[in-house]
Amino acid sequence: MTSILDELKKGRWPSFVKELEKTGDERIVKYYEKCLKDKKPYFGHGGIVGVTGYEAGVIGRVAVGEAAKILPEFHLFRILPPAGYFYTTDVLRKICDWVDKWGCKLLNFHGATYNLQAFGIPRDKLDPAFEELAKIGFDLGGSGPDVRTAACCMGPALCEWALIDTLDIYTTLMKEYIFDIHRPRFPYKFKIKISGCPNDCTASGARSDLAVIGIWRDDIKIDEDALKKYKDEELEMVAKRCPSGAITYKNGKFEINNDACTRCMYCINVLHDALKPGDDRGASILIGARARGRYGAFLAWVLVPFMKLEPPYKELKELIDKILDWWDEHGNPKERVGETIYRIGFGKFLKDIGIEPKPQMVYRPRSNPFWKYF
Amino acid sequence: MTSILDELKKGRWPSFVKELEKTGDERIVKYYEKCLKDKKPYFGHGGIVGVTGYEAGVIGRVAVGEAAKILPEFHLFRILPPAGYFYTTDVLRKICDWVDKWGCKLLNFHGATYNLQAFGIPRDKLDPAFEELAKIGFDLGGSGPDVRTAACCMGPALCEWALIDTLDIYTTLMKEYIFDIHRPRFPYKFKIKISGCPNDCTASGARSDLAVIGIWRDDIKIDEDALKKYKDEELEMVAKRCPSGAITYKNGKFEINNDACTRCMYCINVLHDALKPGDDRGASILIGARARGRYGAFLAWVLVPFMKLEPPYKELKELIDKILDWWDEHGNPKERVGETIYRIGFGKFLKDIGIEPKPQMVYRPRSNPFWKYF
Amino acid sequence: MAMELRDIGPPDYKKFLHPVILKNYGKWVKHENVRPGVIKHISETGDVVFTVRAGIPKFISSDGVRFLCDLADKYCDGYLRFTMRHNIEFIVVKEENVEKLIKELEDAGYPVGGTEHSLKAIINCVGYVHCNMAATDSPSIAKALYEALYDYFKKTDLPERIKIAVSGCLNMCGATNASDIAIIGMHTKPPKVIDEIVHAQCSPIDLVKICPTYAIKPKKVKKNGKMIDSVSIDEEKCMYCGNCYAVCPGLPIHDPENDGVSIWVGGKASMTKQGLMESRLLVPFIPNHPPKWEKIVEIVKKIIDVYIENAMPDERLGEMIERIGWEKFFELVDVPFTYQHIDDFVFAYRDYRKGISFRFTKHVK
Amino acid sequence: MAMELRDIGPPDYKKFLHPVILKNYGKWVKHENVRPGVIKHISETGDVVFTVRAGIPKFISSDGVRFLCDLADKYCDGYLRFTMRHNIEFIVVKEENVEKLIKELEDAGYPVGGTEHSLKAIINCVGYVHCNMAATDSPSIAKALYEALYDYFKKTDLPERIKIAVSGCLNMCGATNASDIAIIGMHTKPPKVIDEIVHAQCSPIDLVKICPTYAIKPKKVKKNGKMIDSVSIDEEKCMYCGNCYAVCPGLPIHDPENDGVSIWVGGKASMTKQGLMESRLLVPFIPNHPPKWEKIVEIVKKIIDVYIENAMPDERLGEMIERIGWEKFFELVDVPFTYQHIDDFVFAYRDYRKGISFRFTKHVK
Ligand code: SRM
Ligand code: SRM
Ligand code: SRM
Ligand code: SRM
Ligand code: SF4
Ligand code: SF4
Ligand code: SF4
Ligand code: SF4
Ligand code: SF4
Ligand code: SF4
Ligand code: SF4
Ligand code: SF4
Repeated sequence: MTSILDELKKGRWPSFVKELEKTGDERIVKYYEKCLKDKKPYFGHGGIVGVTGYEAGVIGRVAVGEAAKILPEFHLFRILPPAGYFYTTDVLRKICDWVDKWGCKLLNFHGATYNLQAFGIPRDKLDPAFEELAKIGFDLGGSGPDVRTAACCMGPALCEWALIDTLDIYTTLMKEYIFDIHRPRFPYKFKIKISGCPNDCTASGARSDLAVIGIWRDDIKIDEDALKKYKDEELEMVAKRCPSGAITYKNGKFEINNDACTRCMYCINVLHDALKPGDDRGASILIGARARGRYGAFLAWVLVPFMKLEPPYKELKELIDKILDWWDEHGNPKERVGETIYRIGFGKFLKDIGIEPKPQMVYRPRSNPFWKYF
Repeated sequence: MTSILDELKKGRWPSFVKELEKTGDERIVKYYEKCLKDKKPYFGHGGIVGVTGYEAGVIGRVAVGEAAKILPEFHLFRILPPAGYFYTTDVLRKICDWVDKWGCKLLNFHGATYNLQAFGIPRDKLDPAFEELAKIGFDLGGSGPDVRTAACCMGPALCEWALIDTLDIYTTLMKEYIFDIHRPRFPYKFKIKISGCPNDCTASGARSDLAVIGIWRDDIKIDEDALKKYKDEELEMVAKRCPSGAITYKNGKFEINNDACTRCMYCINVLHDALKPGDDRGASILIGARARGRYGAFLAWVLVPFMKLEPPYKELKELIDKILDWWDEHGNPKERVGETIYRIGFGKFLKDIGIEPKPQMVYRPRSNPFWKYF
Repeated sequence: MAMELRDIGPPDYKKFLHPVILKNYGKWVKHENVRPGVIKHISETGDVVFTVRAGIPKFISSDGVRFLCDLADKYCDGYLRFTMRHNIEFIVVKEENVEKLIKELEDAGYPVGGTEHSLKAIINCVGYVHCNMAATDSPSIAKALYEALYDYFKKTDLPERIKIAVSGCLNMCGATNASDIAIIGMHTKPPKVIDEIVHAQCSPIDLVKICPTYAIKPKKVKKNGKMIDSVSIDEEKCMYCGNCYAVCPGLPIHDPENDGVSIWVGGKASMTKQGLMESRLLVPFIPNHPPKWEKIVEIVKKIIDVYIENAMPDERLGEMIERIGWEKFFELVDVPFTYQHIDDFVFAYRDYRKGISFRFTKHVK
Repeated sequence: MAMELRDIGPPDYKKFLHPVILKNYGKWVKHENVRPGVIKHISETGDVVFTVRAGIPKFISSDGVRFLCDLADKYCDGYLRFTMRHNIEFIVVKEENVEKLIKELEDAGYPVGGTEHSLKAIINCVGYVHCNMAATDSPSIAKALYEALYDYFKKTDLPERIKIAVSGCLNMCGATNASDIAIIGMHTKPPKVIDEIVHAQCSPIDLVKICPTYAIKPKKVKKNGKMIDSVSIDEEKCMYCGNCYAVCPGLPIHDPENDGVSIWVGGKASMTKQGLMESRLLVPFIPNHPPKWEKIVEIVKKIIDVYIENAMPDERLGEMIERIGWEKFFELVDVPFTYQHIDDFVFAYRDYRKGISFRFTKHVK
């Protein structure tokens, strides 16, 4: 190997280049080396590659130009992962055996949308490879303009803050929309992310078309004894920095005005032995994030301030159905749902899908006098 | 008089309807009454009315439809007021005599752009009326797509906070741009407002294309003895609510971190016997406000963070010249300068007029990756 | 006519400054709020000037002005000024004149007040009295509000100042876009197109350019047997701004049934504390109801009651609302939250509530 | 092929949960940070689970996975998971296994850490390894940064956590738009138009629709004697986003000389404290310089130094910058402020500094 790759094999952090080499497949290593040297990728559009019956889940790649010979094809499977990304070694070993047989022995746990990615499955083996994958119990995830593989945090499986059952919701929704995951028919991608609490460990507010975030509605529970164990300065700092000004700490008394609290989790995170979220639990549903959009980056905003979430999550599914239908009808190509809403008007969207406007949906009411009386 | 106007003559606040009546001119009273009854104004476009040699300063009005007979014409003069809106009774009486002779004995001190308004000068008397006005020492103000009558606060004439000589700057600029005040040639109106300090008593930040606001650059001056006279709670409150977090008040010690201070005047206003602005004085120049624009309301934003302002205000005039030239070249009809800048790009505008970009001009740098390398 | 009298510019302000002001120009070091409406300005030289502030009507007859001049001659050596909110300010140098002047003013019906934490003068545009655009009549609305809120002008015990502005239409002449409380006239129907007038007096191309929502398209239409140029208005797109009517009488927008007012809150124009704040929509529409404007008065009073009850010392209305949250404020003033409150114009995205930082109110069931 | 194996959806997660987790599902009441990389989860039943977090490479060979499985079999009863930042987490029920597992992991070169106030795993997209869009190579940049910042992953004494993400292009796969520090690949020249390929493989009308800046227009062009459909690109308007290349190979945008990276700071995706924050531009352009990426490493280290020196406890980078002001931050990291920093896109107005609430820095002379 030459020096440019040698550099990337050195050091203390585990090297992905060593892993590429460990696959024993020289092609990808050589291809990657050439890209680094020439400072550009050589992949062209993979053309239409896929599994019979599906129109999504496989990302096709063929190298073109000078690199065409090095790596003529390099397709990958996006595999729908289990909720919470828990695995047994048993099933992982099956996946390893499977990728050894059909692919180039290379995996990624997980892609940024949380699909399990398996690399190097040749075009003529896509169908049998998929069939064997299904037998291990796995299906493909989304790609293209479809409902995408959702994401959820570890939630109730391991986290004391979980206010909704993120794993169950994820699994239910993925089953509900599995047809739409595999058959792109929307204006663009549609991503759902489910976080158990406002810490939002799925970063749903920053990068999902629909964010489901566990929240509580009643008062924060205070364990006065546990509170006493925190230092004065710590309590003072938390009171000072509570963003809603809900906390007062005076003469040794720590008080929360729950009416003013905006459930940011900050005090709970810091004083975690003493404070707990309330018991009246559900979720806020946010809409419209997109990392980089037609109008700049969009962060997700409030659509439903509070929704109770119990199986079978009927209300949530109905909401998603309404959103998808509306967007399907009004969206332009390559327009994410938040952008369609912005373009057409949030109020109009609410009216169309039958949701009452609420002041919780906006920071503040409009400042310009240009509106329609619809 | 009928009941609808009677209602407006009652009460404790001085009645403008009584003043209309006091003019002895029945026409306007009747016209106004009709409008109130019918719930709409009857004025049509006044057509082109004006004073020979000027294309601005007179607002023409003719009533149309059912009201045409009541008030066939009702033009007004916008008169350029003296800086700071100071008058002697002597000159005011001259103006009264003048409006009695040429108009309908009705005045307004002042319009929302701070012109002195004189009503009811008939079309055929515009020229002689103007001539006599000029002899009293007054000129017309702006209207239409021109440099408008500027505004300035009482500043050094009466106010301890004045950091720049608002009255002198106003007078100098009005003289400098007097030609452009009377001859509309720009895409739209251009309003300048000059406030002596960040209290911004001309509301320049909310409604002027160019805002000149006195600021200081060095430290806030503290009179420790005077400070002692303020109550503990007051000092605590100010420290807590200083928007930049620059003030600490601990163990009886009140301290300002002038590096962090954003010169909002709040502490100075409240503790006015103890705190004073620093001595290194000048102005911030802001650009682009418009009460109601093509894109919604615009508030003014930072163009020049700091400029020394001494007579003859050469730097300020050069800046205004450059802005007007650029806007004249790039602006669309009915587009205020802030909107032209927004449409074409603030960075591009800065480059064109030769101002270096500074982080002070924006709250924060961009969040989207779509830019030009110009 | 003598062209040398053209372009003379504003008069020299120095001529109009009281000698004590001229002497102490730029030397003021302190002010004291002597009583509502009266500020004592103290110079480093020890000199003192009192300003006595009184409310005057938007339209004033020359005789009205002469009366005020008489007072200024008597108590102010003939010097006075007008403020940025269109109050009159008498320049009093002799302290003993202050109370005498106030007495005469009050006796003549000119209220003295409007300083410190009071209701400031209500700014209003000309409205029906001189404007062709007015969707409502600002002067009479201001008068109705003054009557209801008179006492607040004369006292200084509000949490902070309250500034009210009234604009007859959304051109917002005055500082309605940054007022604690703003009343703005609104049309709610598109203009009608009178083809003959459009054809005769207006330029279709200019009209297309002027419409902010691209609602206007040029059209050809047959009138009296021949084709003429006119425009059509897309009713779906028109937002009733009146821009087109302002330049073309062939597009009348006035409509007594459907014109009315909107109420806005929370604006602030000064740079203090969190800085500039825009007025935000509270009530999208109330039909015109002159001359008493009961509904407007009722809502404004309610706003002020809520303000007095909930604001901290030194807190403007908008600052208070930002602290407690707009959702709480809507609950407190008990005004319905509707589709119109949600911005859908160019910068709408800015106001969407990103994240979950809201409070629960009765709006959330 | 058996169609019943279509659309089966994700596997049942319950099968993959450790029995102790299943039993205590939803019953966790407390967590303790035992040491960097190890969290003790305590249930109301008294049961306890330790998660041991380790860094793994973005691409991992099946043998690499098998090795990790061996460890999980030995210490975790065969249970493990992956986190939202793509770390591996071992599920350890027996406390005595924690240290043994850590030792084996570290010996094999897998760093244990990334919990609490540490450098979290660096998220990076596939870059040159699998993507056709990459303007830079994210995996090697991430590797270079890991080497330079390794110790921060293993310690927990930062003011708060630091999250770094690297995207090969402005599609921003990953959460670069809300990361403390983000590196994003950038093109700086418009795509070239290869008319024949556009004609043969692409739809001009779709291209027109896809361009966010309306830079693409359809055109007819003569090739080999006949007129064919293609497109033209307005170089003034194109912002090098690559959208068009993504759907049309006839518009190649890659350019080794002019492709490079930009650096962004201050984003945050959680709802805590002031809530969501977008990443903001710090360095508009650095040419690509693999494999050591010295310049990126240098600037990122500087950012972290400034952060450590200036942040209050529990303060994320973006929160710190908002507190001290962006102008101060630019001064502290000593990066030039240029035209590119000033937004000129649709919501540009939002970021203009309304009013005068700035601090003086060396930028103001
Ligand atoms: C006389 C006048 C200037 C002039 O040249 O005419 C003036 C005079 C003073 N202003 Fe003002 N302001 C005047 C219009 C304004 C305006 C413009 C407006 O109202 O349209 C503003 C900005 C608009 C706004 O407030 O939204 C304004 C914002 C201030 C502020 C900041 C208030 C705040 O919200 O923090 C102060 C500081 C303070 O009072 O604490 C201030 C302070 C003052 C002081 C105390 C300055 C001083 O030391 O003398 C003066 C007496 C204020 C009072 O009324 O008690 N002045 N002041 C204007 C009186 C108008 C009136 O008749 O009521
Ligand atoms: C008289 C006055 C209101 C008053 O009662 O005091 C006024 C009256 C009119 N304004 Fe105004 N504006 C007046 C101050 C303002 C202000 C306040 C200011 O200057 O600080 C504003 C808001 C600030 C701003 O410029 O953004 C203002 C924003 C407008 C607009 C909206 C401008 C825009 O950029 O969108 C228009 C519409 C237009 O220009 O077509 C407008 C248009 C008009 C017209 C000319 C309506 C028309 O198109 O025919 C009104 C003539 C009324 C009349 O018959 O006399 N007026 N206008 C004020 C001027 C008197 C004076 O010169 O002293
Ligand atoms: C394991 C994981 C969830 C999962 O299902 O995989 C997780 C787990 C925990 N998160 Fe998280 N977070 C995880 C990704 C995230 C993300 C997403 C991301 O990083 O891309 C976020 C939002 C992004 C961001 O921070 O900008 C996130 C924002 C938080 C926060 C809020 C941080 C803040 O800025 O205020 C907390 C609260 C805290 O730690 O004080 C939190 C708290 C926690 C706690 C303490 C919850 C608990 O009681 O156990 C967990 C241990 C955190 C730790 O690392 O010390 N977690 N957490 C993810 C670990 C990723 C990793 O390998 O590093
Ligand atoms: C593999 C992955 C990056 C990674 O290394 O992990 C990825 C890879 C690609 N993304 Fe992505 N995106 C991946 C997660 C994301 C995320 C993160 C997320 O989902 O949370 C985002 C930002 C969030 C969002 O959706 O806004 C993301 C925003 C994009 C975009 C911009 C979308 C937009 O609305 O503007 C594009 C461009 C497009 O769709 O045309 C894009 C397009 C692509 C394409 C398909 C490029 C293309 O047009 O050919 C990349 C294929 C690379 C390849 O050859 O495999 N990718 N992409 C991630 C998917 C793996 C998985 O399924 O688990
Ligand atoms: S989002 Fe909340 S519930 Fe989910 S892992 Fe993070 S802290 Fe736990
Ligand atoms: S959760 Fe956040 S907003 Fe609520 S009291 Fe705690 S710190 Fe304040
Ligand atoms: S702006 Fe400042 S200087 Fe001018 S009157 Fe107001 S407080 Fe005084
Ligand atoms: S002027 Fe404003 S920002 Fe500066 S110290 Fe005083 S209160 Fe704070
Ligand atoms: S706000 Fe409207 S009604 Fe009032 S003066 Fe201005 S244009 Fe006329
Ligand atoms: S009223 Fe305004 S929005 Fe409607 S057509 Fe006229 S200019 Fe356009
Ligand atoms: S960020 Fe760009 S380079 Fe990286 S995977 Fe996404 S599309 Fe490809
Ligand atoms: S690179 Fe982007 S901006 Fe440039 S032409 Fe292509 S789609 Fe348009």
